[in-house]
Amino acid sequence: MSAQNLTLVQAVRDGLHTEMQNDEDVIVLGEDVGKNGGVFRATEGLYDEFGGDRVVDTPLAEAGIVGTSIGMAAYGLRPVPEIQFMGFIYPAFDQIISHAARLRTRSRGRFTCPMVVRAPYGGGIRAPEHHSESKEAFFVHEPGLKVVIPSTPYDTKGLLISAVRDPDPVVFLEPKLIYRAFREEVPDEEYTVPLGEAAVRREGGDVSVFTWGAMTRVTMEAAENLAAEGVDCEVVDLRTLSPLDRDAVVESFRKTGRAAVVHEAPKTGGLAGELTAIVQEEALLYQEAPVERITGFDTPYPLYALEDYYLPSVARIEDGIRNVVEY
Amino acid sequence: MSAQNLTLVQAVRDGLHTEMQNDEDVIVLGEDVGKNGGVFRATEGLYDEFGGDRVVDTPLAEAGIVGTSIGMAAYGLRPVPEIQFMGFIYPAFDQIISHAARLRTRSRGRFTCPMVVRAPYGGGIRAPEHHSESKEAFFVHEPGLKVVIPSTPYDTKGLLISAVRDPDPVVFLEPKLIYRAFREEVPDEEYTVPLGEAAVRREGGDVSVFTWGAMTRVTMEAAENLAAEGVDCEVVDLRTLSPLDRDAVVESFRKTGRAAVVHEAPKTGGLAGELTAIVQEEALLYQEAPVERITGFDTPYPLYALEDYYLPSVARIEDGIRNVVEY
Amino acid sequence: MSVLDRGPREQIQVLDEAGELVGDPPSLSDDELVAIYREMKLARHFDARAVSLQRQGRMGTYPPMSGQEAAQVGSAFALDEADWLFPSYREHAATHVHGVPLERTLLYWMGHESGNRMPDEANVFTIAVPIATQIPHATGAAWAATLRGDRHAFLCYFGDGATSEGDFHEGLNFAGVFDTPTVFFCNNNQWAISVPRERQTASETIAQKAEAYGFDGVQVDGMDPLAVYRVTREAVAKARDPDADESRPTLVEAVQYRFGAHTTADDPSVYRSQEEVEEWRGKDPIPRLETYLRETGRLDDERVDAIQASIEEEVSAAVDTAEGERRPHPEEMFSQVFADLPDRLREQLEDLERLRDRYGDERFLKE
Amino acid sequence: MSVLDRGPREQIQVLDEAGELVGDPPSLSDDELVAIYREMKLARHFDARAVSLQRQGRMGTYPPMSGQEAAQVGSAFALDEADWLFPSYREHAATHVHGVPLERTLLYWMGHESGNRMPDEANVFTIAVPIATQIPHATGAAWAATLRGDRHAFLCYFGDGATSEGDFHEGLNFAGVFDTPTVFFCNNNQWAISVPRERQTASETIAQKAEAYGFDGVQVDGMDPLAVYRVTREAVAKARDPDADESRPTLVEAVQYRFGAHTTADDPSVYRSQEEVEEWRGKDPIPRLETYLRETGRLDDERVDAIQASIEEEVSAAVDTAEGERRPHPEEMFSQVFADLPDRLREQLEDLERLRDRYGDERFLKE
Ligand SMILES: Cc1ncc(C[n+]2csc(CCOP(=O)(O)OP(=O)(O)O)c2C)c(N)n1
Ligand SMILES: Cc1ncc(C[n+]2csc(CCOP(=O)(O)OP(=O)(O)O)c2C)c(N)n1
Ligand SMILES: [Mg+2]
Ligand SMILES: [Mg+2]
Repeated sequence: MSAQNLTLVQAVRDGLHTEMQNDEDVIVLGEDVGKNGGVFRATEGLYDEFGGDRVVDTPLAEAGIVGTSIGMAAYGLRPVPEIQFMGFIYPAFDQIISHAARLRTRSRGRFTCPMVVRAPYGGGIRAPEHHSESKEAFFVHEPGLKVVIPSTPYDTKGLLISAVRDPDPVVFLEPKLIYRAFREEVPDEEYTVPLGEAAVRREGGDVSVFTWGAMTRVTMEAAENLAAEGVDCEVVDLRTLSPLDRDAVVESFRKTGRAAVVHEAPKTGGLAGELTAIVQEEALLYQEAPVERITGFDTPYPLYALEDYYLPSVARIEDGIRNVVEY
Repeated sequence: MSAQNLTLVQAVRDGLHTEMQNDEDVIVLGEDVGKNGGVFRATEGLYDEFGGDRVVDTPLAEAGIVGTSIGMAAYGLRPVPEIQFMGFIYPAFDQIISHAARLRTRSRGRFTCPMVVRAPYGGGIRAPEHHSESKEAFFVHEPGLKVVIPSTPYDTKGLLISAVRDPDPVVFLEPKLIYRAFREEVPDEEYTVPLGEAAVRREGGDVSVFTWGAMTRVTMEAAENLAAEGVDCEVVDLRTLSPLDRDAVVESFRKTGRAAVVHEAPKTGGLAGELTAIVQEEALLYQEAPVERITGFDTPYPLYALEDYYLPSVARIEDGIRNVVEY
Repeated sequence: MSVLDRGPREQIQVLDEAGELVGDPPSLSDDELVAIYREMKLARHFDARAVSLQRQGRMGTYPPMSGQEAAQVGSAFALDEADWLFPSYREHAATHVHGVPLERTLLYWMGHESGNRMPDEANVFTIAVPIATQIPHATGAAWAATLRGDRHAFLCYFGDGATSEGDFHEGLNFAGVFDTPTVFFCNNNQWAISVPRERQTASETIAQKAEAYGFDGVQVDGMDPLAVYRVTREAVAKARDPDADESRPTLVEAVQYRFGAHTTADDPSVYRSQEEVEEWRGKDPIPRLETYLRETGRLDDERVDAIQASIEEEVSAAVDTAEGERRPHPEEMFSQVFADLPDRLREQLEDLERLRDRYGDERFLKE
Repeated sequence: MSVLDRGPREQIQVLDEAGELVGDPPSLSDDELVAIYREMKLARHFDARAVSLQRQGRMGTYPPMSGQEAAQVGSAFALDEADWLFPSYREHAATHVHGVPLERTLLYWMGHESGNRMPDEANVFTIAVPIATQIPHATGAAWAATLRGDRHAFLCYFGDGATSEGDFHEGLNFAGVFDTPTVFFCNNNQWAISVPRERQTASETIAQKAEAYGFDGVQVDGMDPLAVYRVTREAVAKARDPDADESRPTLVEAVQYRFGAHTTADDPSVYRSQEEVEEWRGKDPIPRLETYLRETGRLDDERVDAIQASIEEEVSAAVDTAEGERRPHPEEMFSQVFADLPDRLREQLEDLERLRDRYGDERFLKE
């Protein structure tokens, strides 16, 4: 097996490339995905290789992009629409929530929606307003959607291929903060990482820390710092947020009896609440401390001069985990 | 003080009427709210009394309705747009989430958005698809919005008047299942019920049941049935979902040590998770059983032949509460 | 000259209100003409039965279509079997022409999940209630067909109110840019619930909105089945196989009137006058075509009676079939959410089944 | 005849590319003409400084505007002080003309919350980055003004790409229906990032999209400041005080070109040719107006130099002011979410303050 050292965004491109080669029903479309190769270069070279019919620069209209993708998917193609930033997904919200998510149910299986809506999400890149959203909870609350957030190049390719092959609509959110943060060996061949399975990034016995996407690295850094203090964290990267890998969450929590959740999204109504509900539903008798929610604040994401305060930082994560351990 | 025996939908109308008389900046707009008086008659007679400039039938375009309302609010009016059913609010989602919720922050207070987006929500009325949504969690997760759901005629008028006078945008969701289910004395005069305060509908020592909107009545019925079995429920109607009355939740839970949450929305990502997180953050040491989530299923809301199975019914609520008490 | 070359402010007519020929009739055989007549009569009768089922509490809210039969039947007739039809919630007659049995339509409005399962052999998309949202779907499916090399036309229906939604704009703009074989068919019935056409948009016609998307817009008398057929047929042909200088999509505005209420939950007397209704009743498409067919010797009393009898029988049979359907099993709520049932859904279903067993089904059902 | 009566496919020009008068000049005093010239020069210089600040890491992503000065300055000059301006993210010159100091614009792109606080005395709406979303806001504010009896015009900017969004459609349709005093000003700079105008929509012009909304659409040479001024001035006058047969709103399409990158994060050489850029550079609005003003004796070398010097000074001062601003206090994240700080936000802020105290600010800041 040959492999390349790829960044996360290159792994996105590689995953798309692999599936476009495998299956000519796979169509990539969106704003600037064609000639320009995407504003983050996630579709670089695809236009030259597969042509303008399969790598399509669309008009600037998110509902139109997702809405026509739904029609394509119903007809039998496998569209992979890109929304340029997650902050611009809301104009397409109705099409995603009311249509993509419900087409199979509504038509009793006559029409289906094998579509992957890709969008870079999250903060920390000194971008203008609305370029730093992380509202994965919106999509997790909607039945009929799957929600995936990778945190490594290897997983990115494997999860993306799984998502493209999945018979149902997937919202695939890419942590743009770490698009180019590091490289990893990514096989040239096709391979899949199954949807719905979490990965334990660090084993530990004192406290379970659940996280995903760009927060995984920050959390790992905090975990290493805490190890030096004698606190042994288990870091669980959820990878798929819907369906959630409840077994992995519960298993880890049963072992440690303590948990923290780290996410960028605002605290109230964020997925830390869902995870808390799960662990106490399944393992209340093991619980030794409240689940600590280490999250974005309940404020709009600030302009970038303040974003370092907004995002859970290593210091904030350490402090939160200490609270759990010392409870 | 004179009073009238009003249904909940009449109380909506009465609240709007009161504020339109009080403040000529209050404008009601939406699909069919004018001549027709609204598809549920929530704006009946207002067009005749206040004229077509203040009670406006708009084109069929939710983003346009909310988007122009934001412009009106920024200019100094107090628009009260109606979305005909909550299931049709998603085309306006971007305007609500990205603009109404952020105008004050974005402009550093130069422009504000004193607007009330009204929408009937929830199931149980044998309506076609998309007429039975309850996705309050979407709006609770967005900083900058307030979210209100009344459950009685008296509260409806008082909360609506508070919402209209509030300097910030409020999503006001009306439980259409109980629009005409019962009547209550509602003062003719203006009065307010403050936003952000829960109401204890039934005191009890064994278990706290948190709910809101149309589920309040079903929950009360279950509570009475359980009382006969010797289970003493405390039923807390949250009334405002954002900001949540955390003190009331925690206080009740400290007393009972057990809790259930009843809501119509799908379980995963619903507000029961948030409430669970709150009680265990604040009162883990009091907790004697997992918080039971008695909710809609993680499926699209079905066509009406199946809706009775979808909605938390008295039997399901009783069963859930028994689980908590017998844990 | 193609009728699509007319200006969007010129209304195309073949039969006038008295059923006299005033334009070029489309080429249709006698049988086809009678079949159009029969479908319109069927629609009218079905509609009356459905409204009465709702009144009797045997069906939920229902959106009637009487007055709109010519637009629905004339346009759907213009499709070949392999073409696709994207309905709104009111196209009961159009979907029937294109292969959807009446009992499915009834079941849908009776709240049965199975009512929205279109038969495999009918190229009819599933109904979605949110207004205008099917428009980008039709554009996307049509686009997919051209990418696949399939040569079908996609006929997409929506109302006058729907033209105000962003999805209308985005769907038509994409169609223009990607030159998709879509016929956008606006059933302009003058009202969007209580909002009249003039308050929906300030443009003089809806057809002229095509100007914004760089393709043809045409206005047709939507209560003239032959004019509707002709216009749609040309638009469909152009969608499949345009001349070099033509673009595939077309916006058709069919001017018509809904005689009845918006839905059975609506009382139109609150917002419109009886005179207005009467005026439009004078344009009723059914007597119009009947007169023409009688005068040209294609119909007589006997055939009309036979048609009426067969229609009543067909509708009754559909009502019986629909009412004979049992309440769906709660499992149907769960079974089609994903291709495979995820664990959490399986558990939720099991929980529900356990409760139904323990407490009895009746504790879960109202009424 | 009003220039607004021209067909939407006819482009209005006053100065040709050589700066020769080819149309009726608007009535502007010498001082006003020179002021327009100065604002365009200022914009060009500001733009270059901003791009270089970004390159030096002293500012975040920035959207340059060079090439678009005539459209921005000419149109904003057509407003009275009491009129309102709704910018997109690229209207640095237009907002400056209408009263926003340069340092605010710099601070905004430096990521400071305070950069989006428009001065109280400037009737300029806050910038929102999501495309086209300001259009319904402008319609709504204009509508509110007429309800209040205020007679202001509302000038709303957006790009060619923005016309594809549903919000464009809904905002213009509402304006037509409610006859709001809004001037919709499309800065058609030929590109939406990498998507060319022809792939954005199949309509021949953007101006003709007004046809869909029942009001005037007009196309103007957007690199001709005098033509832009004239057209906007007439549209503004009509918005405030239309004749009986006129409707208030207007869609103006200003045809122009962005000389530089979409933003400092963009590399336009990937999607467009240098020849194309050169061709449009030939239409550069600044030499065009300068030639005219010199030839008509309103400008000479000395005044040009003096203007240049004063511009450089003004921009430098703005840069100094902006860079002198301290990193905002984290409290600013919380203080404007609601009129009153709710408990949970107060607690979150207190938590953050506690952590900053305990661990030191530097542990929260990257770089
Ligand atoms: C997005 C959305 N908003 C509102 C509604 C509620 N609604 C149902 S039908 C209707 C009017 C539709 O008018 P039109 O498009 O003219 O079609 P018609 O009913 O006249 O056939 C409205 C407002 C809806 N179904 N979807
Ligand atoms: C809703 C939304 N989608 C996508 C973007 C990302 N984006 C920023 S600018 C731009 C292109 C805008 O083109 P145009 O409207 O022509 O304006 P211009 O930048 O040329 O001035 C895009 C796609 C956005 N800001 N908002
Ligand atoms: Mg209609
Ligand atoms: Mg542009």
